[in-house]
Amino acid sequence: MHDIYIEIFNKLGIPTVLAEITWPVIPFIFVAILLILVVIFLVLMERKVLAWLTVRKGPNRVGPFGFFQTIADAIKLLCKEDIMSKDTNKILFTLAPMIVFAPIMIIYGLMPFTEKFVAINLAAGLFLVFALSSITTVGIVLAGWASNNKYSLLGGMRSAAQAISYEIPLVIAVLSIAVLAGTLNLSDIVIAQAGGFSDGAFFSWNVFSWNIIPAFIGFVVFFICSIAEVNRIPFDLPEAESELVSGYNTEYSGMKFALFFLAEYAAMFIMSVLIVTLFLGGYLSPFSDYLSVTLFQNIIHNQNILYIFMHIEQGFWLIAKTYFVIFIIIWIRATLPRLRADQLMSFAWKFLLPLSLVNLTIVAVFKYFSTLMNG
Amino acid sequence: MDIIYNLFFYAIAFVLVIAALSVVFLPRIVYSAVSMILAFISVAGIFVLLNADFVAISQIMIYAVGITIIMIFAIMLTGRVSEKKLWIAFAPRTLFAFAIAGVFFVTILFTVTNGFKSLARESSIFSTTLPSIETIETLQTQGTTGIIGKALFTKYVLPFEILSLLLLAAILGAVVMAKKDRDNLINPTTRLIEED
Amino acid sequence: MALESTLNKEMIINVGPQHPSTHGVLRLVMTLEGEIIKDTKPVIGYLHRGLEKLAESRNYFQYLPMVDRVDYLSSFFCSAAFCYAVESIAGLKVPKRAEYIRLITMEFNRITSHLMWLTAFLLDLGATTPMFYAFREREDIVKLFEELTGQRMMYNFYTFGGVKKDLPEGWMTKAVDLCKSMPKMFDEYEAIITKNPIFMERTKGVGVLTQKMAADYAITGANIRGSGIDFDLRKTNPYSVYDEIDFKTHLAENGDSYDRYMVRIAEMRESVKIIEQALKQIPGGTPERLKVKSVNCGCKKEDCEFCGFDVQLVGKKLNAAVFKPPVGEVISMIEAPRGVITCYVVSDGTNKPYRVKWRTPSFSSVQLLPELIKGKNYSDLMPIFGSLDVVLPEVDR
Amino acid sequence: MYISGYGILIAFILFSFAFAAAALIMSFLVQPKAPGINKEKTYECGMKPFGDSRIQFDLKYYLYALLFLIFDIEAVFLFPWAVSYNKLGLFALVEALIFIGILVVGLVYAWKKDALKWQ
Repeated sequence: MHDIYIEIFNKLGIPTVLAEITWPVIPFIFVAILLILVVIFLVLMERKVLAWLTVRKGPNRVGPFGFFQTIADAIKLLCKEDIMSKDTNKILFTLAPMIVFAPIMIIYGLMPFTEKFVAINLAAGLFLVFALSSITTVGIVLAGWASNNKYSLLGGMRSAAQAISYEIPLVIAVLSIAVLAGTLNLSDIVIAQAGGFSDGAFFSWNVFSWNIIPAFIGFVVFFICSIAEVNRIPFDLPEAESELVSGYNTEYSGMKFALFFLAEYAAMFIMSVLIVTLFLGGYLSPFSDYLSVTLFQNIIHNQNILYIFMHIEQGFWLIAKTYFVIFIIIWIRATLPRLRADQLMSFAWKFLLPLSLVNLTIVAVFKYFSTLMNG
Repeated sequence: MDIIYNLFFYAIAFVLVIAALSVVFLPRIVYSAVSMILAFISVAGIFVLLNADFVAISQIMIYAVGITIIMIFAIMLTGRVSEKKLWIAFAPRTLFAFAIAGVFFVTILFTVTNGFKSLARESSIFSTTLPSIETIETLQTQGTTGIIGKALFTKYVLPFEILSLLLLAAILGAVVMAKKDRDNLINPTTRLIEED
Repeated sequence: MALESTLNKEMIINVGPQHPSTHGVLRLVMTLEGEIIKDTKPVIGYLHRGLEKLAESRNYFQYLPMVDRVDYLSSFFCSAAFCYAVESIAGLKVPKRAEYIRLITMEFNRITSHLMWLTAFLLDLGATTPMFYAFREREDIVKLFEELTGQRMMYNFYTFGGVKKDLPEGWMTKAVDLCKSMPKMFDEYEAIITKNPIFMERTKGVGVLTQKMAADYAITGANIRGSGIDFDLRKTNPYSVYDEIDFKTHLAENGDSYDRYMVRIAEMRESVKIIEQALKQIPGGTPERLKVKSVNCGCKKEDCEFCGFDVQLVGKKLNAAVFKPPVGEVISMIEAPRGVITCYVVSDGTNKPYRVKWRTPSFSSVQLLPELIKGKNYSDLMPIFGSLDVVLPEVDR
Repeated sequence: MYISGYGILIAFILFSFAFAAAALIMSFLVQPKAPGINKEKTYECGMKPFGDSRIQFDLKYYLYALLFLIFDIEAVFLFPWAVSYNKLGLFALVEALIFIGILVVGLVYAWKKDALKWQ
């Protein structure tokens, strides 16, 4: 893509520097479209799945199967009056949703959706993901503070305390992945999970080299923490509607609320992608080879077309795995009540943190011996 | 590439200076906290320009988030101060403070520039000659994280371990402080609420 | 600044009247320190309709529909309390069949009320799914009510001396079927709730109601049985035909929110058993059978099995305009889902009551709330308040 | 500057903020504006809010923030270790375990002192 873009500029006689500077627009547009599509589908999916789990029909009026429900909601939120109460701090009140939303969008750029579809391929990408995701905490605290509403403030403070507490086990669980892969580049982490553990027909399936196997405890810790990071039940205390009305976004309406909403669902998706990337082999197929490649290589001999097929399949596997993870998250939401603030905190510090340290030790020892055996 | 590099540097530096000045001069302490985030992120940008990607991200992780949250919590802990406007009063002591700050700044500037010069003489990091192609390749593909890791566990093992003791001391301090506050809490008398 | 910061540690917050978890329009003025509740002051009266005063300007029959509005979740009980009071003032006898119909409807209503409580309680704790499950079953019962009374909420079905209509045809079969399927549904709720570790964490040991406290605040109903006090008017002071039914009262030991939950679940199961028994024992049997038999019999004797007094619906036909109970005062007490509903009626011999006074169980529970949640975490408000099963119209009347 | 990808990252930072701002501006242009005194009241369950909402918070939040920072620093120092772990071998493992162990001592101390208890 990059090369074609530069070539077009060169043909038009525009300096390469200009082409290089304007290039990021293209991946950004891709990422933005992806984000919006993903959220539209995710909101609908959540409502449908929740409805099925609770013996209801869910949205079924707007479009076939209520497919345009989210779009209708988005238009409604866009056209809604933005009410700002008199005592709010107007600057921070407007800034806060942006601080919450923007980092999530950047994380979309960092994720390897397929082998080549990585907008920003950084050597320390994994590390940056956590740095960015923790910035949203600041936005939420600011939203709570700027609203000058007691519920918002309590929600914001709770949210900050929760996010920072769950950040620690999350990061330490990720350390075990860094140990296993030996890199922080997300694409390389995915590639490191290919190959299986021996050359046999069955054992060479990629499933056997996914990080979930050595770092299973880490996976559990990471999964729980990522639910907490995106404020889902049972960790949705910051916006517990029966306690804090709506938490930090009580005072928000219209597009500002929509940004929070968008950020929440976008974060839920990207956290699931992260779980898949780190523990479930990312875009890799669970088998030893890509199905489409094995299927079509005898029929189609054009390598480029096969390559495109492979990319589509990679995207398919990633999306499939991600939605599986999301389905579990929704399932959990339908099953569990929410925790109390103090239980939440002690769960993070007294259970998850020690567990993640244990996981790190296990993985380090495992890695040591596996390198020893492989020479 | 040099043009782009310089462009980036000056843009980031501009943002950094503005943000840093706003931290000091903005009337509300919460605004200062927000501009502090911007300042820290700009510093991270400068680090990136210096090929220190790991340090840059650490900067965001520890300073732009960790320290900022601590600052915001501290603001919350001080209650009403967060709403007060903090203007610099032009009293004689302000001028005095400015004078001291100025002297300090000049000293630092002098030291740093001199230090840079001597460093540049001694080491190859600041030399004008380009690094080897191998180094460039490692940097491009793996960043600096691995290099830092190797350095930490070979050359700087002792400081690394001492650091953990330092962090331990910080934990102990935090716990003792929190316990003290909790034990000294006077039970506030419940107030009667007037109906509105 | 030091002084300022110490003064500023507490936050006074209005929880309600427009709050998702205050079950209507209760307003709690709370003093929080951080998230610790230092003080709570319930402010009630947002739903006050003057039901007691209204009685004084209306005759007994005109007041009867309003009684249902005392507690919209257990209308039959309020209605029954008032009817029993008036019946005992006026010395009206109620036929057995009417009493059985009252008992069946009341027990069904106890289940709907408990189901409604369950949904609200779990919703407060953040679990949405039980709500839909419980409403599914509640809907079945409410449909039965609709078929019987024409109403889904304010039934206006009881009258002085009996009930207004006989059971419709086929109603009893449906009721029997429902009773058969219901325990399975309760198992379903219990599967999702009872052993749920988060639910147990949230409710066990939270909001412990000691026996002394319960006695001091005159708490009744499932709340007091959760603390281990065996007090159930249906047993201790049987009204209606409860003495002909074999049932148990369920007790728990600790008096925490979890125990109150367990007691209510057990009560629902027990209610199903009561209904099953009552459906078997009802004099005259099914309405279809009774109709045929009474036409065939036609003896009009007092003690006839098919056309005697026991299978009538109303003991004595009353004229609304001239119904004047003799001078006197009476208290009737009913074991409603939320506790003992007491109706105190004073008659001065006219066709309007001189005074009607309601003493409702939720009122006591609301008074108890500040003491139960003092010093607790703000999040504990939900399991404690939810488990007390407060319904606001009943508090405010 | 040799490390690739950061230019595009900076662009992404700017664009994503611009995206959020564009959404807000777009909504600002199409939304109806009908302000009112009651609309502008702070929500407090339908009552007039009393007192100041920006109260002084308990120190426990601060303690959690401090603990977060300390463990965050720990994690940041462990990242280079994790990346270069397979090149460093047993020595690094032992070193890291000592490093973690010392911090676990701190955690256990905080635990035993009940500092991790959210009141």
